[in-house]
Amino acid sequence: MDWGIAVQNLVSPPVLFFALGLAAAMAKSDLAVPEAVAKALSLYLMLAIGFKGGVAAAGHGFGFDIFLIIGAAALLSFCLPPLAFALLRLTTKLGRIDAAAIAAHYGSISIVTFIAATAALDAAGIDYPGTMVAAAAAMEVPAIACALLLARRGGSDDGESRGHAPWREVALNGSVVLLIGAFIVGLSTGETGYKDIAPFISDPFKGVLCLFLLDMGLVAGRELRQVRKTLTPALLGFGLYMPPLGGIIGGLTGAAIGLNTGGIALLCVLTASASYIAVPAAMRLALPEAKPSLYLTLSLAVTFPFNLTVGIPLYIAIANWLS
Amino acid sequence: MDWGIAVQNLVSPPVLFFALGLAAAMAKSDLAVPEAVAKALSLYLMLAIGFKGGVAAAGHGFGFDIFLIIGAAALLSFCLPPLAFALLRLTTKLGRIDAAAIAAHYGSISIVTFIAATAALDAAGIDYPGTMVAAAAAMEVPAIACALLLARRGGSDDGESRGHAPWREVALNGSVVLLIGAFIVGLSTGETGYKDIAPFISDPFKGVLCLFLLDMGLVAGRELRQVRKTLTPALLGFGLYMPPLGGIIGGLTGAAIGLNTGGIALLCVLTASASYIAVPAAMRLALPEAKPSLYLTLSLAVTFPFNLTVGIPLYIAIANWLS
Amino acid sequence: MDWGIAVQNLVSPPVLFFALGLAAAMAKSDLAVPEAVAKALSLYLMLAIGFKGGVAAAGHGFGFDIFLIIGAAALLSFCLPPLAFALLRLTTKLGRIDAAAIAAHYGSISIVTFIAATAALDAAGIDYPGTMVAAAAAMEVPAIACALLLARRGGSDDGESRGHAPWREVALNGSVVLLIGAFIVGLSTGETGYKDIAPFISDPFKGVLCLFLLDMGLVAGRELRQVRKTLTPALLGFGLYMPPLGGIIGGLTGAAIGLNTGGIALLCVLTASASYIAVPAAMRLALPEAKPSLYLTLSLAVTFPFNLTVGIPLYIAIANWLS
Amino acid sequence: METYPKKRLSIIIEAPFLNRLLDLLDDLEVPGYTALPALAGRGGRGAWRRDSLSSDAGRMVQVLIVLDQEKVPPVLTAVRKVLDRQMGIVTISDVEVLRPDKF
Amino acid sequence: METYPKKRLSIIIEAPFLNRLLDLLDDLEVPGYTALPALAGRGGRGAWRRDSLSSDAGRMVQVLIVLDQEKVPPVLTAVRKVLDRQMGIVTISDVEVLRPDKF
Amino acid sequence: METYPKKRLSIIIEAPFLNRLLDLLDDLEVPGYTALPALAGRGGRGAWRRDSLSSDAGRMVQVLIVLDQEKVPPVLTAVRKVLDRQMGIVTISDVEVLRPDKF
Ligand SMILES: Nc1ncnc2c1ncn2[C@@H]1O[C@H](COP(=O)(O)O)[C@@H](O)[C@H]1O
Ligand SMILES: Nc1ncnc2c1ncn2[C@@H]1O[C@H](COP(=O)(O)O)[C@@H](O)[C@H]1O
Ligand SMILES: Nc1ncnc2c1ncn2[C@@H]1O[C@H](COP(=O)(O)O)[C@@H](O)[C@H]1O
Ligand code: NA
Ligand code: NA
Ligand code: NA
Repeated sequence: MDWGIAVQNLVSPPVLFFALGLAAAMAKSDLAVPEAVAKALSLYLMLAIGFKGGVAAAGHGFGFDIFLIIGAAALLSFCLPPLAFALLRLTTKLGRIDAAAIAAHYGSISIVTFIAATAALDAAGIDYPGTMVAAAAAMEVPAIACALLLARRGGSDDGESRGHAPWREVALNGSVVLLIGAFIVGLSTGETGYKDIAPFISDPFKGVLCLFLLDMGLVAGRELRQVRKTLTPALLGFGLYMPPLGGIIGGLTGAAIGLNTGGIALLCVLTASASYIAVPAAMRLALPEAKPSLYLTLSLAVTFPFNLTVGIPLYIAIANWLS
Repeated sequence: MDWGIAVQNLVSPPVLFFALGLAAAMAKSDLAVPEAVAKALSLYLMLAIGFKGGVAAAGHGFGFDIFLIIGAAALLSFCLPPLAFALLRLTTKLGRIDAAAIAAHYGSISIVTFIAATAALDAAGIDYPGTMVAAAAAMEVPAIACALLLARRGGSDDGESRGHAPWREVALNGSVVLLIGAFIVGLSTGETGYKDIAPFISDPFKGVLCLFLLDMGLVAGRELRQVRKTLTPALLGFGLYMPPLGGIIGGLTGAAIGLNTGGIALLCVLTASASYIAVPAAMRLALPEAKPSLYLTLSLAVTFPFNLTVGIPLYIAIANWLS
Repeated sequence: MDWGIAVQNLVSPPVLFFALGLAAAMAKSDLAVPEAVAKALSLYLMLAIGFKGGVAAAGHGFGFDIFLIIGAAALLSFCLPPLAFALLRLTTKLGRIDAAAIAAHYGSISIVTFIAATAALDAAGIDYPGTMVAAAAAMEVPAIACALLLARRGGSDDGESRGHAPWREVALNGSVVLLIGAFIVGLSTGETGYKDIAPFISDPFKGVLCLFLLDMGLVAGRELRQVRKTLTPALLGFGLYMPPLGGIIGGLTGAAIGLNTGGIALLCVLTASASYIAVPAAMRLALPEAKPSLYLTLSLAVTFPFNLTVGIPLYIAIANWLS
Repeated sequence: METYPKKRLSIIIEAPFLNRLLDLLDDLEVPGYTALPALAGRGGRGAWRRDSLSSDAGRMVQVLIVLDQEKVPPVLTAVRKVLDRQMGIVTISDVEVLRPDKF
Repeated sequence: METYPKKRLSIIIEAPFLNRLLDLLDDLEVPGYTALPALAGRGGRGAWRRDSLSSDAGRMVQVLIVLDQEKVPPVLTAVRKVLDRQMGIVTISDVEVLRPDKF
Repeated sequence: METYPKKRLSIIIEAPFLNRLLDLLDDLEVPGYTALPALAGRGGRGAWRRDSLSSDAGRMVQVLIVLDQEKVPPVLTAVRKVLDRQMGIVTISDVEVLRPDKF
C-alpha cells in the first residue's frame, strides 16, 4: 500500500471537511446544511460526474467494452447481496427481512464515495476510463431485486412483507436518471459542449464536493450519536469488513475483464461502497418492516466514513497490486 | 434558415438538459430540483443577465436608442394581447376571461427563452445590443394591463371578475425589479465591476442555465402528462402558431427601429415567448376565475419547448432575412 | 479620510446590490431570496473566509501573535457590552434586560461586514493578516457572557429572566464552528489544498457576496419599513454612534498590539459591527423577555447599512491614521 | 388545569392571496394567526404538487386562527368579501386554551 | 352564519409513501386533500429531525382530508389496506364547514 | 370502525426553543409528537413573515402531540415550567384514533 496516497487522501480538503462535519455533529453543534441545498449539491455532483463521464467516453471511443463493464457491474451488484445476507444471518441475530434490507445497500453503491475516489485518482495521477460512471448507474436495480428475492423466500409463512416491489420508483429514481442522462448529454456534445460548461461543472467541482462532504459528515455524526442503541459489535464489524471483502471481489472482476489500474480501483470502490440515498427509500416502500435505523446507520455512519478515509487508499493499493 | 445554427442549438447542452428533464418527467421519474434551488437559479440568471446588459450598455454608449427600444417593446406587449385574444375567441370555445388571461401571457415574455437565445447568438457569433435586457423588463406591465381591459369589457353584466387589479404586485414583481436593478448596477460599475464578479456571473452562466433548463424540462414534462384533460387541438395549435406570428411582428418592429441582426432576433424572441412565472401569479390575483391549468400548460408545456428548440433558430433566420 | 476608497466602496457591486435590496424591500417588491439559499450563501462565505484565513496563516507562519490577536479580540468583545449598556441606560428608557440584549449584539460581530471590509482592503491594495478571521470567531461568546451578567445583576428581585444560559448553543453555534473548522482545514492543507478548491472558494467569492448582500438589503429594508413603531431617536442615534465609537477602541487596541494597517482596520470593523444572526437566537434562549424587534432592527437595519456604506471607509481611514 | 373554549379557524388558500389575507387579518380584530406551507393538494379545481409548479399560482397555504366564538362570523364575512369563491377551504372547530386573555 | 358538520381526517405518514397515498386518494371518492411537510417527529419507531436525514426514508408528511362522516370508514379501510401498519398516525376530529356541497 | 377518544395538543413555539421542547418531550411520557414549520404569524408580540428574518429568532413552529386525556395536565405543567410565558400558543382539542395502544 502506497502510504503517500493514503496520507494525501487523509489531509485533502474533502476528507477534512467530512471530519469537520462529523466532529461538529458529535459535539451537538447546530451547524446544518439546509435540505434543499444538500439536494442541490448532490444534483450538481451527479450532473457533473455523469456529463464528464460521457465526454470522456466520447473522446476515448466507445465500443464493446462499455457493455462489458456495465454487465460486470450489474452482475456484481446482483451477486453481492446473497453474500452480505449470509454473513449477516450467520454473525448477527437479525431476521430475514432486516438482513435482506441491509444486503440491498451493500450490493448497491455510494456515488459520493465514487466521486471522492476519482478525485484521489486525479490527485495521484492515475488514469481511469470515463465509462465507469455507467457502471455506477447499473448497480442499483440488480441489488434491490436480489434482496427482495432473499426477503420473500419464506416470507409467505409469517404473513410479513406486504410492501409492493417498487420497480418503477427504483429504475426511474432521480439519481440514476440524472447520471445516465448527463452521461448521454456528455456523449452527444463531446468536447465542444464540455468547453461550454466546464467553468460550471469542472472548475468548482472539488470545492462543491467539500461542502457536500461537510454535510455528509454532519448527517453521519448525528447518526453516530444515536449509535449505541442500534449497533451491536457484530453489526459494526460487518460494516467494516464487508467493504474490503466486496472491494476485493470487485477488483478481481475488474482485473478479469481487463480494466486498467484506475478502472480496477473504481470497480473496487463501487462494490465496496453502500447506498444511503436511493436504496433506503426503496426499502421503505418494498420492505417496510425492516428497521431504517439499522441500515441507515450502518451504511452512512460506519461504511461511508471507513471508505472515505481508509478504504479509498486501500482499494487503490489493491488495484495497483492486481494490475 | 441556417440549418447549422438550428442543429447547433438542438445539440447544445442547455437544450439537451431540457430534453432530459422533459423525458424524465414524462417517464414519471422522481428527479426533482428543490423549489428553493430553482428560485435561486432564476435569481442568478436574472442578476447575471441584467448586470451584463448594464455593463454592455455602459460600454457601447447609452443614448436615445434605449428609449426607442423600450418604447417599441412596451408597445408590442400592449398590442399583442388583442391579437391573441381575437384568435383564441375565433378558434376555440374559451370564454372572455380565459382568453384574456392567456393573451396576457403571450404579450409578456419568458426571460429564460431570451437567455437561451443570447447563448445561441453568442455561439453563432452574432452581435446584439446589451440594452435588449431593458426591453425584456418593459414587456410585462403593458401586457397585463391590456389583458385586464379585454377581460373587463362586458365583464360587468355577468358579475364575474371580482379580483383586484394587482398593479403594485406586477410593477414591483421580483423578476422585473432584479432585472432592472442589476442592469443599473452594471451600468454604474461598468467594466471595473464586471471584472470583479465575472467569475460568478459570467463563467458558470451557461452551466447554471443547463441546470435551470433541466428543471424547466421537469416542470414542463409534468404539465404535459396531464395535458389530455385540458389541451384541445385548437389550443395546442394556438400555442404553436402564436409564437412565430408574434415573432414576425417583433422582427418587423425591430427592423423598423433600426436594430442590428442580433437585436432583431432578440425582439423576435421576446414577442414570440410567453410568460410562465410572473403573469400566472398576477392572473390568479386579477382574474381568479380564469383556469390556471389552461394558461400554465399552454405557455410552459407547449410554447416554451417550441421556442427553445425550433423557435430560436427560426427567429435568428427571420432576423437574418430582415436585416 | 481617503475619499477615493470611500467612493470606490460606495459604487462597488456588493454595496450597490445591498442598496438594490434595500430599495426593493422598502418599495414592497416581492423580490425574495429563499431562506435555504440565504443560509447556503452564508455557509459558503463562512467556509471560504475561514479556509482562506487558514491558508494565509499557514503561509505567513503561525506563532505567538495569533494568540495575542485572539486574546485582544476576546477582551474587546467582553468589554464593549458594559459601555453599550451604560450608554443605552443613560440615553434611552430601555429596561435592564433590553439594554443588556442590545449590548450583547454590539460586543459581538457581523461576519458579512468583516468580509465586505476585506474586499474593500483588497480593492485598495492594503494587506492584512489571515489570522484576523480567528479574531472574528473569538468575539461571540465573551459578548454574550458579559451581557448575561449585566442582565442578571438585580434580575433576581423582579422575577424576570428565567431563560437558561445557552452556553452550549452559543459556543457550538454553526457559524463559529464552521469558521474555526474551515480555518483549521485551511491551515492543514495550506497552498496545496487552496489550489484544489480555489475555483470554488475564491473566484466566485465576490459575486456570491453580491447575492448575499442583495438578500441582506431585502431583510434590512423589510425591518426598516416597520421602524417607526420601535425606533426612537435616541435608539437610532445609538445605532449610528456606537459603531465608530467601538471602531476607535478596536483600532487603538489593534495599534497597541502592533497590527499592520489592514489588521487595525479589520479589528476596527469587528468591534464596530453588531451581530444579527447568532446573537439574536442566543438572546431568545437566554433573555426571552427582551424584545427581538429592538435588537434586530438596530443591528440589521441601522448599524449594518451604516457600516457597509460609511463605516468601512471610515475605519480604513482610522487605521491609516493610527499606523 | 382550567381551560377555556375557543374556536379554531383553518383557511386553506392559494399562495398569491396570502399577503392579501394577512393584510386583511391585520386590519380585523383577530388576536393572531399562523400560516403553514403545504406540499400538495387536490380540490374541485384539480390536483397540484409543489415540485410541479414554477409559479406561486395554484400553490396552497393553511392559515390557522384561534379566536373567540363571537368573532368568527364577522371575520368570516370579511374574509369572504375579499376572497370570495377563490378563497379555498374554510373549517371551524372547537379548541380549549389555557390563557383566555390572549385570544 | 350557517355551518355543516364534517369530519377532518389527519394521516401522518412517511414521505416515501406519500405519492402512493395521494394516488390512492385520487382513486377513492375523496373530495380533496392537503399535504403539509413536517420538520421532526417521534413515535414508536424512534425520533427523527429533518436535518439529520439524507434520504426521504423516515421523514413524515401530514395529509388532511375534510369529508363526510359516512365516507370516513370506506376511506380508512382502503388506506389501511394499502399502507397497513406502516401508515403512521391517523386521527379523526369534528369540524364545521360553510359550503357543504364542496365536500 | 371503532375509534377511541384522545386529546390533540398543539403548541406554537419559537424556533430557537424547539430543540429544548423536543428534548423535554423525549423525557416526558409522551407517546410521540410531530413538528411542522410555519411561514408567517402574528400574535401579541407583533407579526413576522419567514422571508423577513435572517435569524431563527421570532420564527415559529407548530408541535402536535396526540395523547391520553390524563396525560395532558402533567405534560402541560412540565412544558410551562421550562418555557413559561414565551412558550407561545397552546390549544387542546378532541380527536378520535383507531389504535388506542399507540398513544
Ligand atoms: N376536502 C378537502 N380536504 C382538505 N383539503 C382540501 C379539500 N378540498 C380542497 N382542499 C385544498 O384546497 C385546495 C383548493 O381546493 P379547490 O378550490 O376545491 O380546488 C386544494 O388544492 C387542497 O389543497
Ligand atoms: N402521539 C403522537 N402525536 C403526534 N405525532 C405522532 C405521535 N406518534 C407518532 N407520531 C408521528 O408519526 C411518526 C411515526 O410514528 P411511529 O410509526 O409510531 O414511529 C412519528 O415520527 C411522528 O411524526
Ligand atoms: N390567535 C392565534 N391564532 C393562531 N396563531 C397565533 C395566535 N396568536 C399567536 N399565534 C402564533 O403564535 C406566535 C407568537 O404569539 P405571541 O406570543 O402572542 O406573539 C405568533 O407569531 C403566531 O404564529
Ligand atoms: Na456496493
Ligand atoms: Na411575448
Ligand atoms: Na462589535
